[in-house]
Amino acid sequence: MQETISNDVSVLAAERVSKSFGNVPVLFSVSFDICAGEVHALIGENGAGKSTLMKILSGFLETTSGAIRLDGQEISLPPDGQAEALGIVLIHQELNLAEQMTVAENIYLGRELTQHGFINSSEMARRASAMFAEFGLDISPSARISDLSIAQKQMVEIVKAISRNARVLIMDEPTAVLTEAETELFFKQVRKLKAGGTAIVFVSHKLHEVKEIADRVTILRDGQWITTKSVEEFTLDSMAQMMVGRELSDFYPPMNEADVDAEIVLETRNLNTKNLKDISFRLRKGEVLGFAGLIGSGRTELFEAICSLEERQGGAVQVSGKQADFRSPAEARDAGIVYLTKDRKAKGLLMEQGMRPNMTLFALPKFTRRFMLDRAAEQTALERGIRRFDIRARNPNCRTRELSGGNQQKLLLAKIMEAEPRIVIIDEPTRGIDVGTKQQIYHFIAALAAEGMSVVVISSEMPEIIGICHRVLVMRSGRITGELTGDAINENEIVRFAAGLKEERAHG
Amino acid sequence: QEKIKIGVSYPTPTHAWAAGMNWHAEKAEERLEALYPDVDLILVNSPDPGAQASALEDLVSVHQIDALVVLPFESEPLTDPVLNVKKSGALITVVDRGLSQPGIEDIYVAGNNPELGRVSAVYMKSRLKDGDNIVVLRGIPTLIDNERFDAFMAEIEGSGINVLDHKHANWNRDDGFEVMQDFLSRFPDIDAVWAQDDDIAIGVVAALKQAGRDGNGMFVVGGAGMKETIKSIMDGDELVPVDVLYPPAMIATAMDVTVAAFKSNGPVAGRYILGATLITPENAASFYFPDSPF
Amino acid sequence: MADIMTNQVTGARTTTMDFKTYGPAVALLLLCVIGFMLNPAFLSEGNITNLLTRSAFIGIIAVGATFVITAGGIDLSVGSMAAVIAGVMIIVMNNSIDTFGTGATTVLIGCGFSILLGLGAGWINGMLTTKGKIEAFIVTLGTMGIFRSLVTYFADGGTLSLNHDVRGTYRPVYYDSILGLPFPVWVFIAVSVAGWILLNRTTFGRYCTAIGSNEAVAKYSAIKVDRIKTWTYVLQGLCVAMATIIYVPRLGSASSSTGVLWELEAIAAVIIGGTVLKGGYGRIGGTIIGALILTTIGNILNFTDVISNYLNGTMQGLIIIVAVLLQRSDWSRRASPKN
Amino acid sequence: MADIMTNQVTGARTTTMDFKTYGPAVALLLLCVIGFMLNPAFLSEGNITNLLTRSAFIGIIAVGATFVITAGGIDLSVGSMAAVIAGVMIIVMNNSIDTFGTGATTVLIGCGFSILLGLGAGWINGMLTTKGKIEAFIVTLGTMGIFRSLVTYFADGGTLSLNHDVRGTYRPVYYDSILGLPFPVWVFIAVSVAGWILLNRTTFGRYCTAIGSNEAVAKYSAIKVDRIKTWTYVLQGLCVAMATIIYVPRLGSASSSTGVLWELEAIAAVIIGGTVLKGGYGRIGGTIIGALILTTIGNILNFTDVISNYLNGTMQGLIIIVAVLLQRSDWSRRASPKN
Ligand SMILES: Nc1ncnc2c1ncn2[C@@H]1O[C@H](COP(=O)(O)OP(=O)(O)OP(=O)(O)O)[C@@H](O)[C@H]1O
Ligand SMILES: Nc1ncnc2c1ncn2[C@@H]1O[C@H](COP(=O)(O)OP(=O)(O)OP(=O)(O)O)[C@@H](O)[C@H]1O
Ligand SMILES: [Mg+2]
Ligand SMILES: [Mg+2]
Repeated sequence: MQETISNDVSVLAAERVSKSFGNVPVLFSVSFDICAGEVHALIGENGAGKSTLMKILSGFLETTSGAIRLDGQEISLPPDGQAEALGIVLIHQELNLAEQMTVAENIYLGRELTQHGFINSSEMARRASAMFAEFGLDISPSARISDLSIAQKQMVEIVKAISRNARVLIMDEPTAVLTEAETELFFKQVRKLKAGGTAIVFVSHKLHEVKEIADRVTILRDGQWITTKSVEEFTLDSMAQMMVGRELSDFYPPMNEADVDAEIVLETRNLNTKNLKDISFRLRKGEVLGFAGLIGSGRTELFEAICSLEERQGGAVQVSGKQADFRSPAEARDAGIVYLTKDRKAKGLLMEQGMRPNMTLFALPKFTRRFMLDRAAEQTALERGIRRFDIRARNPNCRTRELSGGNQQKLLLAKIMEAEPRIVIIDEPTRGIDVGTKQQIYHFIAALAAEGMSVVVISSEMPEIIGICHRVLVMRSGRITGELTGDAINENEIVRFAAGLKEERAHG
Repeated sequence: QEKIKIGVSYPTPTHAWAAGMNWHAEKAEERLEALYPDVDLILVNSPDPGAQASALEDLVSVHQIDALVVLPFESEPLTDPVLNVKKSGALITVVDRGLSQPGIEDIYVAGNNPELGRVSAVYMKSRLKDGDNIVVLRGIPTLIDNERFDAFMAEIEGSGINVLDHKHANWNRDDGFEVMQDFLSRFPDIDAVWAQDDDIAIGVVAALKQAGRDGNGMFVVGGAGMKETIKSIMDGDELVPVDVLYPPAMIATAMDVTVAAFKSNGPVAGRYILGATLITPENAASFYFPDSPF
Repeated sequence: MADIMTNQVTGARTTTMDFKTYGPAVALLLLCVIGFMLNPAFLSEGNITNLLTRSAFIGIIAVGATFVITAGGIDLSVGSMAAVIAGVMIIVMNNSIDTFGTGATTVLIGCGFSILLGLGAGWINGMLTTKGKIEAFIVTLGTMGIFRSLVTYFADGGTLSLNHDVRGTYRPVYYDSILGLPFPVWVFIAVSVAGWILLNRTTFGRYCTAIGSNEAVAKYSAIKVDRIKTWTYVLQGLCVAMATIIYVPRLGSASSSTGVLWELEAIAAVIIGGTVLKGGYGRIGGTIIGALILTTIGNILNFTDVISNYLNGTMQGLIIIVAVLLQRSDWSRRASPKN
Repeated sequence: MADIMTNQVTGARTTTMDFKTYGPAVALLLLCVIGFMLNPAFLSEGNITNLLTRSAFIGIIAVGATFVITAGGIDLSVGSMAAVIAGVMIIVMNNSIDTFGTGATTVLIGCGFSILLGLGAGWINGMLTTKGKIEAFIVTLGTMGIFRSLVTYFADGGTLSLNHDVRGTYRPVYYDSILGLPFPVWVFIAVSVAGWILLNRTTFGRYCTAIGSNEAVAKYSAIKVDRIKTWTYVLQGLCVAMATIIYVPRLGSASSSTGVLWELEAIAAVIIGGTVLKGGYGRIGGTIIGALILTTIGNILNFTDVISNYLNGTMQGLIIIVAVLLQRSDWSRRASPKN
């Protein structure tokens, strides 16, 4: 059945690998191999076991049974990233950077360049600079990680991994937080590596990316190997279908017409912050408003400023016609406006806590009765959230860190929705979420809007923006540069506004 | 006109006895400066031996003192720093704790630690008989504590009085209370307590009263001469019938003598050892200073 | 299948948690056995009562410290705070006698002052930490010095003593028993129960844990981080005030040596009890056992003369380390990565 | 576009960093001005020399503490460690006299022992923390008690004194000057420079920062986390040993009160200097200024009798808090999320 494995060319291979966490099996006799000079994509639903398999292949996890072969030789990989010495590098699904250290320090962490026993900082900075330049990125090697946006951090991770000149480069959802422009830059490098003979594993939920970059595709479902085929043998639909195990029709929900006369629920006038200049826009009741833009265009900052998560430097915000100068995120929440962060690990969830405390944390005042926490109500909320967002945890008592990335994202979404907001701002709503669940979330958003809730979608996935938004605002360099409505929303226009090739006075 | 500058250095008061000393030092400063306008007394206190060594350096380098009155935190570590002060030409008066090297000080004023232990033991022997049991609560582990304790044990030796155990109560009321509580739980038969210090004694008395074991001729001997203790001796308290003097006012004596070295026409250099008097209801009144914090 | 799995996992989880939970209790039990073997009087009713009463001070303070530490802070000033509160209480009561006599009114005024001072001192620590954005370690190291020197100043370096008659009125608060348990023990129990409920059953406790686990997540979860953190210090102040209220009638005095090192004892009790110093996980029950362990060590050392007096500190240090080693299990591995 | 953004970020950063960097220096300068105004003799050569020499002890220890703290640990045992090392050194030297006389050999043997003991004590702290997986706070609180009681035991509760003749040989190490600077100051300078290089220019320093910043990331970068952490404690032990080597000839003795509270002073120096207590950011230069600030405060308070002696602690506390307030900038906000 494993006809695709041909041991003579594969660099790294897993043979009948099984893995259990405690008594919970998550991989069942999976085989997988990577050849030099190819991109092998691994896809599957959230919790299918992709990240687990990637960690096994790079030595971060041990197998329960089965073998790992490097160049055909059975090997037991050393733990904690020491497999790097064997030429195997993993980009983790979650960021792994030391926040207080600089970009260059992070890139060279663990293998600093030295000269006479001393660290050669200038050389490392120079090389890092050169790599960023080659990438077409503008990130200063001396910038501190904590000052970067999450997309920039992801690019640092990528550059860090690529700089290690690995034979096998395993990338777990590297593009989840990237915009298409960055993804393109990234793919350029991937093709270059591929041409140089590097074996590359690519995990992504963005199937069009898989279609674009991969040579072979393996599909996992519920920890089981489903198939491995050349990418030509798949269409986007067939990939999705095989992953989810059912047909995916109506990927995007039918869009009900936006009511242009609906009341304005949120309005900003000449809002300024450190990086934003004169932002004015309006959000109507029942509207799904998209925000597009490149890395660092300021979309996140805008809404964090509105919700008092970031400092504001003037300008006015009105919610339902009333002045709304929230002094704390709690005030914003109580006024019915909530913001869902895209940085789930650092800002979204308490990784060491269970699902229940996370689920109710944002709306906790709702769960008190006579000054006590109402644990029964919390439990109900958890069960509701699990049902509503299809959160799949094999063990409901597990800590959040043990959930798969996509399921964490769903938990985050459920957490925010517990506050029953009137206006919800979702930053990268489907970051790391599989196509099946994506579809559910899109329908969910549409349903919210139909019920009269207003939704702001900040997304770097163009199809998503185009598929579910009534109206799209494009940001660039801290300003709104364009507005697109209805049928005028298309990829071309968005890109032109985002890249600065076109600009109009936004009137929101 | 050039003033006569006298530095006075002693440990930061952390217990009542030292506070009493501080009070007497401040009173003496007031009195002497009023009496002699050309005398400037500079009082500094330090929380540990290192800090006191530093303070001595500062007295020389900044204040350029003509004389030093010093109650050393500990003898050994301060011997050299005091020697350095002496080398600057200042007159040296050492109080209470002698330096480890003889001949540095011009004047020495001190209480008598071994004598305190001995006098306490003599009193114990006068009240107890062969086979009676006592417990001992000691101070902070230091030379002073050792001197008092060793002299006490030497005097008790051969009397037939059993010292059941001795623990450090650190010249502290709380520790005295807790150690005594534990002694009381541990030993069903205790006839008397040597608490060595009036602060410890207060804790011991509280523990005895709590356990209801303050009768049957039980008594506690403290030491130093705290005003409350002396008051209760005057009032005829059975539980704390006597006290052994170790006067905090010795610092004032030392300051007087030091000033006298500049002002008097008689010779003042020499050793002034104050006795470890047994304070009893009869003589208590003459050791009672109601205004002192101690 | 998933069902069975889940149960199995829950089982596994429970065992590790249990060891964690019972670790300190096992250590305490062991200590008691040792104590009994050294001297059977260790388990006498009188000694057990003494032990519990003594633990009350540190225990009550440590309950407050559990909140501060769970929320990722630290308070080094509690010992000095207790001293200065005790000092001011005594001064206030002594000065109230002329107006209010030596009865309960005066004592109540003293207690009221104590509570106010505790809240105020805690509030200052909290505001300096949150609004002043200074690290808690430095803030409370500073206030520790300040409080300590203030009580020395008030006492003129010596001892502040409560008027004899007021002490008579106040005395029962330390020395009297209700249903066989001394009053301080009841207060300890009450504070512990209240602390447990507050930490485990209210939003405040949940927020403390969240802030200690990840301040940014807490902020994005609409938690008023600064306010909650300040409250933990205020709560700590309140606990110190309560401990002081039952401390003062014991000897009726306060001096600059009152409460020295209580901060380290309180923090040690909290950590021995299983609370994580970096925050994010707190256990009131553990804290209480931790406080009992510390007092028991001291008590046992007074019960034997096998060990040189000078080596008491060595025994204490060893026992603390071993007690924590006993319950280390794989927790620290789990807790060590900061994210 | 991205260009503008990045530059803005970098620009903003530099200003904050500068304030951060110069904050402690500004505080020190202010203190010196105050000292001079109180008494011009403050700036006399004699006083400056005294001040620098005194800072050397705490300064050298604090350089070690900078590594421990940068790597996310803490060491509360340094003061007691200094005491016990001093004690053993003295015992060893006194016992060597019979064989080696009172000359330099004996002193060198003493110093060698000091270094060995420092390394050993540090190694124990490190192993208990990393292999024993006990929180550093508890480990070093335990060893603090152990070391302190050991020195009391060795000294039989009293003071251990160095033989008079050996002291004569050893004395210059504290009291002599080279090129106008006392020997301890030279040692301080050497340790500081070595520490600066180690922290900022070697992989060891880089790894300390990485571990303190995020242990999981460090581990995944194939850094031997436990080993590096252990080394920070060993380094701390070495620094304590060196401080002790220049401390012993000063007073020629050791007792149970040697080095009391040095741990808090060292940690305070480190944090006043701008190192982050939670780890991940360390500054040797700042630490040195922090040590100077602390000594200067004590020095200034010895210079004036305007303030009641009892209030010294209050002044110290206030000055420490204000010094840190001066440099708080927005750093703590940035550093606080543990991410
Ligand atoms: N450390 C762990 N302990 C226990 N269970 C774990 C652990 N890590 C992962 N799991 C479980 O293993 C299963 C597979 O997780 P994995 O992260 O491999 O999924 P994934 O395919 O990467 O999903 P996603 O697309 O959401 O990232 C999940 O059910 C997850 O809860
Ligand atoms: N706290 C901060 N300090 C300094 N600069 C910041 C801070 N937060 C954000 N920035 C910078 O401000 C710019 C705007 O970032 P923002 O996250 O709002 O953009 P975005 O449109 O959401 O894009 P992205 O997809 O990168 O998140 C970025 O360049 C970012 O580096
Ligand atoms: Mg994954
Ligand atoms: Mg952003």
